[in-house]
Amino acid sequence: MEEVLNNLEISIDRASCFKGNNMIFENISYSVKNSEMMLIMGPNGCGKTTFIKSICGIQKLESGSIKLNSIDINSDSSEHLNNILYIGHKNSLNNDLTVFENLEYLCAFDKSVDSIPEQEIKKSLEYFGIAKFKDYLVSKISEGNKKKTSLARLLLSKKKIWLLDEPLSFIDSEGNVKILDLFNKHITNGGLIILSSHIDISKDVTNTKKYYMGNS
Amino acid sequence: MEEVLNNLEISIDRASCFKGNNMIFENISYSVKNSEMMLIMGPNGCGKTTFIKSICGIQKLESGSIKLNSIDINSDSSEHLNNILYIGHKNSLNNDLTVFENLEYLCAFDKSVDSIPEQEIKKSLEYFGIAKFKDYLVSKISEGNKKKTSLARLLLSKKKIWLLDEPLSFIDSEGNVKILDLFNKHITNGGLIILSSHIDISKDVTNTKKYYMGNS
Amino acid sequence: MNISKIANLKFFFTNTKNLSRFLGLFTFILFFFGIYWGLYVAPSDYLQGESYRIMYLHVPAAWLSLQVYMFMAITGFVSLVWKVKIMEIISIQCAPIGAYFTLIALVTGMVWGKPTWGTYWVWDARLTSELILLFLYIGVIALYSAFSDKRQAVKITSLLAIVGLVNIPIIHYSVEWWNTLHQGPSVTKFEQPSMHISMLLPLLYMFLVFNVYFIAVLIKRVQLGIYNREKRSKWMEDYLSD
Amino acid sequence: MLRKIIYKEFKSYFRNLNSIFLPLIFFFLIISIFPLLIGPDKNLLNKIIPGIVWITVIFTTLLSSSNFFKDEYNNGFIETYLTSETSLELILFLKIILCWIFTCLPIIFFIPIVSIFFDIPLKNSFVILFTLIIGSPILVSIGIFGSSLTLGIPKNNVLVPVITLPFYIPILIFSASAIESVSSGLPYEMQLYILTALLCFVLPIMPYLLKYTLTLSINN
Amino acid sequence: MLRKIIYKEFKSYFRNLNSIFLPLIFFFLIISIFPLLIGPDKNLLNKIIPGIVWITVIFTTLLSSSNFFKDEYNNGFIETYLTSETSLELILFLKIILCWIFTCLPIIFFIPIVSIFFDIPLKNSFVILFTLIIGSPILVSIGIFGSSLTLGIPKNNVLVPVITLPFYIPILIFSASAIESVSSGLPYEMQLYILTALLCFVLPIMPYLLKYTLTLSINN
Ligand code: HEM
Ligand SMILES: Nc1ncnc2c1ncn2[C@@H]1O[C@H](COP(=O)(O)OP(=O)(O)OP(=O)(O)O)[C@@H](O)[C@H]1O
Ligand SMILES: Nc1ncnc2c1ncn2[C@@H]1O[C@H](COP(=O)(O)OP(=O)(O)OP(=O)(O)O)[C@@H](O)[C@H]1O
Ligand SMILES: [Mg+2]
Ligand SMILES: [Mg+2]
Repeated sequence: MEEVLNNLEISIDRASCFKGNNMIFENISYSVKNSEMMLIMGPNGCGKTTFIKSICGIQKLESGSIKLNSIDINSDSSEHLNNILYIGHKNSLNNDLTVFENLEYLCAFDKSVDSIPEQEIKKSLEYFGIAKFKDYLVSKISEGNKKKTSLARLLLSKKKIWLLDEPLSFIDSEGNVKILDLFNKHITNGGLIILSSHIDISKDVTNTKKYYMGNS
Repeated sequence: MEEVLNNLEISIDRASCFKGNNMIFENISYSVKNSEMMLIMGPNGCGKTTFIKSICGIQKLESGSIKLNSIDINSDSSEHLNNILYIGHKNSLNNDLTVFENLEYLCAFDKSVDSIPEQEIKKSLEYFGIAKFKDYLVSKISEGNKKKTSLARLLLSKKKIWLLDEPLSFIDSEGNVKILDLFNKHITNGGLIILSSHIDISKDVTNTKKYYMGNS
Repeated sequence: MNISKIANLKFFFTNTKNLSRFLGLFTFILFFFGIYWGLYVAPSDYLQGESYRIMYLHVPAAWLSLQVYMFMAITGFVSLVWKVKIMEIISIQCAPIGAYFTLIALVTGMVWGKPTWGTYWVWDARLTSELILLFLYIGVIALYSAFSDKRQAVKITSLLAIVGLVNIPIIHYSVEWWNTLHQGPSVTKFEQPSMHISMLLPLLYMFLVFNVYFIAVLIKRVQLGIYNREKRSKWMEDYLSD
Repeated sequence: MLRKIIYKEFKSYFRNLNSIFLPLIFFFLIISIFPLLIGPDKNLLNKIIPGIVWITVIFTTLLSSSNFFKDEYNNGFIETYLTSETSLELILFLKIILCWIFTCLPIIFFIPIVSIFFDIPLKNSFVILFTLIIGSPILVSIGIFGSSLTLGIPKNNVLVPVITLPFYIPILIFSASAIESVSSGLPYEMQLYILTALLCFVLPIMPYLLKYTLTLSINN
Repeated sequence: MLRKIIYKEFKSYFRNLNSIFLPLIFFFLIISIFPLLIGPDKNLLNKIIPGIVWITVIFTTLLSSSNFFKDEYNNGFIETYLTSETSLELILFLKIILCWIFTCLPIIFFIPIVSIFFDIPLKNSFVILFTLIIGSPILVSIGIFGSSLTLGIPKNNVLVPVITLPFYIPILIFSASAIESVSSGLPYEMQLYILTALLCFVLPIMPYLLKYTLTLSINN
């Protein structure tokens, strides 16, 4: 089993990113540790999504570096992928599988999940109040419930670093509260969250560092 | 040119809707007039989207009726389609066209738009602060800017009835203000808005009637 | 009794149980009588000898393959236009039965072809178009099972079936339009059928038997279809618990 | 308004500059694959070349129609079409025609060249051309119809051909019979008339049928 | 973990219960179209039937691979794969194999029956079978590679075949030559060896190649 780290620090050092011929962001330096949440805010198109993707390692930087515990996330020796859970704008849900099967499938890619997560999947769905849609095909549930399904992974995975891109979109107010609760719990348990949002939730979650990205 | 109505009333009479074998909503009776906004709220999966679609006429009802000025919207004589502008969860944007071309294309389907909307498209993009993305392919702009692009139709169309499904999702706070402004203006000009949202904007828009859909 | 009652799923399900059982038994008896008539009583053909007797399977099966298709399309049409639930189920349940009849017609035709044409298969228009009919049936079944929402599925497949009707005249008239190996119409002609009455009668009888068989199987399948659709409904649970 | 729509469709086809050449290149690739597969026997090839041309057209239409509405379904365009006051039938008719222009027409244009290449007599090549001009729009409409039926279904790449090919067959039968007739010196006009009749029947009906299926699949 | 992935892939294929039969039916449809197009001349048909079998396999692979990653690209799954600690190469290898199982294997199974139908001698039909078993996984991998290259491109239905078909040609040449050799009584082992060598070269490399192209297209 790969090592799951307990002390975490993500440090971003003068990171810049290009896409096409556009500078998306430039010279970002920042660092986040366990028990902290980094809330990225900023106008549309300022590069939040791109930034989060580069912390995942799926978006290559033009210059600068992103390190997890002083090891560059793109280096081979990085434990990076063993520790991050990324949930983006898109839900990563397969329309021709049911809600349950989708989560089961997604868990198969996540080594931190116990081997037989049946009960836990049910529990996580119950947490969000969508247990009754368990056997619905994803194409048959509502937009908000799709989002909730993909967020149910937060309850299943034991990974410490959450990278979330606007997790609150389409979610109803009740769901909002539950998700913020989850964030608080994760932070208290020593987790690390980096997320983007257009709603300022810095007051609802402990230990939030707000990072404002301007339009480049 | 088809008639664009000035006095509008949408009355929903004991509308019920089934999908698959599920009752989505039941016995909804409600009516909205010019200069009113109907704000539909409710938990995820309660049927807001389905309800809005049935007001568009693209979702068939099981029983009950929806009338525009006492004419059933599904009857042939209905002026319904000449008066509604529907913008759903999905953006109706073509990934292989630019922002500008997309709007031009969408305008081609909207007879209320002037024949040469080039200037107006630019203006509407400027209104949302996305004029610089005018010649970007839609696949290259950010999620929020896609939403803004699709909402730019509100400025272009002269239709009186707006049917909007969570128009505020992915939009930054500045964009939020602008959209609410638009709503206010439309209401003052005698328009009619029906929209769903998870954020309670009833205080920000004049003449709002809130309709809460429970979980069925 | 009014139509809406008969068209009611519950009514159909609860009232046809014995009927289908009876029909099943009935076809069995009829079939054996027909086999006896066709294989022993009917005279042998002066040209083909005994091999022609497979006609008593081939021709009715071939006719039914066409007839069932038309039935499927028509019931599909009714279900689309008048939204009669029972028709949806009847329509889709026709597909597998029709496919079997088509298969029987193909296989018996091939078996018959060997002694008469010297080959199992030739690519002539009727044979090919009958094969296409099989593919049409399979297409309908495939499309139906690809949908997870079965009510949606029936609507869509009915449409496919209706459009597929255009193939039926092509199959039927293919022998006239193209001069092919296959037998021209010898029964279904307007003037005197070109077949002796002693051969014709058992053929018509077998046609009747196949029809009864079709109805029996259809009723059975429709019951199953109703069960699958309504197994979670209250009346079904009540009915089954009795 | 219609002009705008046509213009936009053209633009989105031509965005990938070469999309008009693609069917053509595909066509030539297929044609050059056949000699590889069945050997370079010239006699044999000449005999089956009309069949190969037809097969290629069939595959091109299948490839380009099997996901015809998928993008528009996924990005919500179908709903926009359905809520637009513009007659959807007209839009769909245009879409069929445009799809035909971009997939079959380039191939049809090149039939003369292919004929020279394979020593097909002028008269025969005319008949091949005619059957294609009349038959291929029918194929395209049927393909698009098939794709509209399978809108809600994931992984439908092979399903669409399976449900549409049976409908292709009558057209193939008549076309092949026309080509067969002309090369054996028999009259072939009858078959062309029948094909034309089919075209005149299918093309006007198809938009209504498509509208209906689209409505159904949005309403699922 | 791998078991789970395989299980899920199977489930999503079998959701539409019949998807395994579809390539087969497609195969039969194509086979029955050819006699219509090139005439029912039995001699002619028998000569070209191996070619037809191969063409059908080519089209099936093209049809099922041309949009291979599209859904996963659109719903963000590729990003999930890339951020998963599971080796992506392994997943991609599995995906290739599964795609092959669901598109080519059913056809291969039915070659014996087709052989009976068309009176193909036993030995020839064995060689056809072998070339297919060895060649088709290569075709599938190439097709999938082509689809990964065109991920960001809309309307790529015909583009993928155009860029992949040239790569198919070597495989076709060797297979055709093996079949040709066996039917004229010449040794055919050499060609099979070459095909096998190609397979052993392509299959292990492909996952790495695919991973690279996927990373590129996410990073566009
Ligand atoms: C695989 C081979 C065959 C197939 C697919 C086939 C198919 C059909 C079909 C579809 C029909 C119904 C036509 C209609 O009602 O419009 C039919 C009828 C018939 N077939 Fe065949 N057939 C085959 C072989 C044969 C052979 C070998 C014979 C005998 C020489 C034969 C004799 C007949 C006769 C006598 C009829 C009744 C014609 C009439 O009066 O309508 N068939 N067959
Ligand atoms: N391939 C590309 N070529 C050029 N520019 C691109 C490309 N892809 C994205 N961009 C630009 O990158 C910028 C950042 O996009 P990103 O999705 O990161 O924004 P965001 O902050 O997440 O916005 P939102 O709040 O709307 O989600 C956008 O302005 C977009 O136009
Ligand atoms: N084809 C279907 N079969 C059965 N149920 C369906 C089908 N399509 C949708 N539903 C159900 O209809 C309900 C209403 O969906 P709808 O999208 O209208 O919800 P919503 O109120 O818009 O939710 P959200 O706030 O998440 O957007 C959902 O619970 C969904 O599961
Ligand atoms: Mg974003
Ligand atoms: Mg909704």
